[in-house]
Amino acid sequence: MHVSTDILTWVAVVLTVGIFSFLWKDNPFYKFCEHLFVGISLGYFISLTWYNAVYPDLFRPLFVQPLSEVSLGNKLLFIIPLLLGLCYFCRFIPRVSWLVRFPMAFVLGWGAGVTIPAVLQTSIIRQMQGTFLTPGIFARWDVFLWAIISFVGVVCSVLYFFFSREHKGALKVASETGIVFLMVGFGASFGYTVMARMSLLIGRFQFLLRDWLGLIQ
Amino acid sequence: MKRTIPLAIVLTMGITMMVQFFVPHPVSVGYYDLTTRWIRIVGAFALVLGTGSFIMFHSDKVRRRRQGWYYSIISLVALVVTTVIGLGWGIRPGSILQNVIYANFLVPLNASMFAILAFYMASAAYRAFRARTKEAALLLIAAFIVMLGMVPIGASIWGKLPELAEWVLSVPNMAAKRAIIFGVALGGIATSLKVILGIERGWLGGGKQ
Amino acid sequence: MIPFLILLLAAGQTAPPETTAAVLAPPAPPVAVRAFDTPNDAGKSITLRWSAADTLARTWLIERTGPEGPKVIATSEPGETNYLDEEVKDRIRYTYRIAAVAGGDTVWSAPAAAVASTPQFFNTSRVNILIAMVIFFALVVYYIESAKKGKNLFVRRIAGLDAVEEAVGRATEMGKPIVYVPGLGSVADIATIASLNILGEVAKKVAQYDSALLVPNRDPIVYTVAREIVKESYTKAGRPDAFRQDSVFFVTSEQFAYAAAVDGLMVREKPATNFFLGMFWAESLVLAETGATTGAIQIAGTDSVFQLPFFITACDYTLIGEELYAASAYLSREPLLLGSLKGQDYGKMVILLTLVVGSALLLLSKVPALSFFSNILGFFSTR
Amino acid sequence: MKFFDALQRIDRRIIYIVMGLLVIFPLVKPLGLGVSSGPRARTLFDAVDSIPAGRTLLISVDFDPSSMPELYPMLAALMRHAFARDVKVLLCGLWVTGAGLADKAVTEIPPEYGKKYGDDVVYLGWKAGIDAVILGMGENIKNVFPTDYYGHPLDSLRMMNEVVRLRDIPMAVAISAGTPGYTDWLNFAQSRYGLRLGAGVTAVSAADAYPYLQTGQLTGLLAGMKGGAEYEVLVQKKDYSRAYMPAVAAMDSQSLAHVVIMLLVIVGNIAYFATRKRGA
Repeated sequence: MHVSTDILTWVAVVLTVGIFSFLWKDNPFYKFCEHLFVGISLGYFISLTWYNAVYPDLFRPLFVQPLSEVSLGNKLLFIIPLLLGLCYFCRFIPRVSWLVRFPMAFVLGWGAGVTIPAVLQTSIIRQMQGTFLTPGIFARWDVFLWAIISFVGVVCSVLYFFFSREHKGALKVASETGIVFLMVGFGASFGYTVMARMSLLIGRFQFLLRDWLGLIQ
Repeated sequence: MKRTIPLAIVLTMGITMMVQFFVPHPVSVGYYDLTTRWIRIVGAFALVLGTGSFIMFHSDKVRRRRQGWYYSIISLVALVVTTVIGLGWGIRPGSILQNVIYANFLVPLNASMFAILAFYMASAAYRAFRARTKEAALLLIAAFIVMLGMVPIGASIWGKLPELAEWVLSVPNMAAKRAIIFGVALGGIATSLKVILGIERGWLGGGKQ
Repeated sequence: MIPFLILLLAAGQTAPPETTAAVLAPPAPPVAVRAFDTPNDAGKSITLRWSAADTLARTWLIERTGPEGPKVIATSEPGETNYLDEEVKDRIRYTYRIAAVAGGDTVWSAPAAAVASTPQFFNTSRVNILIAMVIFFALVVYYIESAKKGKNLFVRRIAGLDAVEEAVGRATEMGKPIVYVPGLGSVADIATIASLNILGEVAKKVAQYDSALLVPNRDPIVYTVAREIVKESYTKAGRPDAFRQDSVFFVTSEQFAYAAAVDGLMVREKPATNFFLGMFWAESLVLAETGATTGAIQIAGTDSVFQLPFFITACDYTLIGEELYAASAYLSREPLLLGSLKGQDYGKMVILLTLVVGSALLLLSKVPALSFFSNILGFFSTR
Repeated sequence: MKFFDALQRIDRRIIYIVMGLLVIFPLVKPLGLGVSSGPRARTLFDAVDSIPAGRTLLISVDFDPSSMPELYPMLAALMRHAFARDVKVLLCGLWVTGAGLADKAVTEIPPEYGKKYGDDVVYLGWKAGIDAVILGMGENIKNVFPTDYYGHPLDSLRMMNEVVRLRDIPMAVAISAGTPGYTDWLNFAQSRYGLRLGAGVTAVSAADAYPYLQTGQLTGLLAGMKGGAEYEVLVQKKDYSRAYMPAVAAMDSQSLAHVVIMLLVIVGNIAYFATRKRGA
């Protein structure tokens, strides 16, 4: 066992222990880590946003690059997002705070327009294509059985989300079958996620035991 | 003016972006690239809203000496220091921001929060994972199968367990996920359509009509 | 005999014969060489297709003849029988030919018919999406219109929603606040929009009962909207003076820093009720477990399938997937929301019907006489 | 029946401590429960094993420190496998936050096999733009990365004389925690340049990768810590490495943790039903 002498490792250890201490109870040490986390994360985000979006996409072409590289027309095109972005500042000026709606409208409208066909393509049409029963299922008994079960599962689970009728009679049977599938699906997700999170916890312990305490290799 | 122009912007952007999807012509591709870049820029400015609110919230707490106000100082100092380091020395690999702030502050904080989840899973498993109903029992059984099938110990209990776990994941689980996706997708499309047509106006803040 | 054959073959080709050292038979040139404008694209692209005539060829050479004269543009492996030339200009005619290469032999095919590349105005491979879009839009608009005309639209009871009123009342009795987390998504996410609608209803009840409300936010725009909505709800409930500026606030954009802060908030404020409605990722259980330890009633809802199991286990009531969307219609009884919910419901029925009928026909395509039904699947492929 | 009441109200901190100790214990003292490797890991292993000595394996480090426990063991095991067979390793990355991890691997692993930087291993670093980077590497790696991560011009690195573009590389493995990641390598490198591609992914995203295995677009897949452990075992079995196997050690903890969670559920349920029956 040889304890690390690297100051940065110690910082990481202190922060790790600070967060874990919340499991015991809320305490000043955790509050310190929590507030530090909040501040650093926002600062990190601001830096990334500046260097990954604002500077290369707006500031550099608009103010830094000479006209020989970016034509006047193109420069003028950058004025639009600049103005829209500046509208966000109006939120802090009560008289013109409604100007905030302009950039929001732009972002929302764009998002909605892009979403509709994209979702239809990936989540509806392509998923439907994958759900159809095809003659290929006759190849083997197990393939056939699983395909039928999957198909029934999809149909019944969709019926569970049918809100326009009271679930009575046949619809009740179908939606109850649907719930069975949904619950098995959630159980599977749970089991799967337990595995992933455990891996992360183990990773933290490996850090503490190896990088800090030097207890393992 | 305060409502009509935003609604007009939403309508124009929504419709042009939908049309764009079906048109492979270079003009349409160029329009997509241009607007995507604008969105990135405008989206970046939105951080102003958050940062403004953040500074006001915490400085207000400090000024009025609210409970735990000294912690707010930590948040504010952390924000200023990180931003200065980030903007001043850049974000490239090897920079102070990446090598010190990211690797030794953000990563352990983040990973520890993530790892705490494992403990919460344990307590949730003990406290709330009850086979109260037959649905809950099903959830439990499926979770057990997958949890055991995923680790070596499962295979040593029963050789077929990994296979069974994979079956649960690929047959009933897949069916349930698909059903949810259909519903969620239709909901998303309907909402987007309502936003474009100006029927959904919650985002304007204040009054649905 | 063999050299003679080679000479004969080579004579038929336009390439210079390089057959002097050949001992083995030279490869046959590729056949059925076709060049055509790549469909459904932005132009500047020509697709080549050919078939191998024998198995001798080791590589293919591709030659393009344009205004600058002939030029070998690519070498490709023998298994490949198509090539995408993306170095052409639009509206200029090019001819192509392809050679089979083996040993020292290079044998050229006859040139393919001249072709020019153009951009297209409509992507025909996306017709299916357009059709689906039209059907679904029609359904949604139809039901919204009939809702506007005052038609009574039924929505089945959703377990958990009745608990909302009770939860708000409980907070008042206990004199404790309500924490409302509108998810971690952006304002473009439907779960967030649904959550903001529900927030409006909850805030109205909170204003009526005179309880306290805390809304921590992760997205700056969601924060702005949430603030307006809560303010509006207080006004609608006739208590505009009771709205506190700092009850809706922004925390940070970082996922786990946000979770850490909300955890702290719940432990310190000991809320009577927690709402977790909207988009959630891995932090769902961090929030729900911490909330549970403080003894709050918890109502959760999300459309994120990976987080639902955690909410289902750790919370008292959970809105599953679409139930979250339905909830905002159910609570507000707003005709517009109800109408659109109907539209979605019948959209799902269209999908189910298509799946059942389509599957039946596809299975029938096993019968040789009905094999044309197998084309159905092709209709659902998109690019 | 007081026992069950007490059991029902057990302090959650006791659960946390039990859980924590049981996860730590096997890390310090491995139980040796054994890891058997599945077909997906073996496919990848065989593919890497068939790269001729002297050729190059490309590894794309597309993850950041937060998924390090799951993915870093894969990177280490792959590099050990390559070096043991005298295959050269070229590293690059699509994640800016992954640079430190690749750097760590390049400093720590090659010396174990007496391999030298520049001759047997090169780390190109990170460049902005995803498709542009991959497509550019397809044409000429030097155009995208004029220098490596450490600032050496590529011409000065002997290994880079033989590796000019993606076509000179027989196989690549993308270790990715999300997007950008192996899907970008599939879309831009695999389909265009016919690059043979294997992938390493986090456990949560493994299911998304299965379809690509079925279609043969991916040659082998390592999923999560278990995938890393399977690969470590394969590498050790052929005697390519005797290094500490972090993922294998972690699998003991993982097994134990899963068992603990299940026991907690069972005990919790017994207590619940015992107290309920009495109440009814």
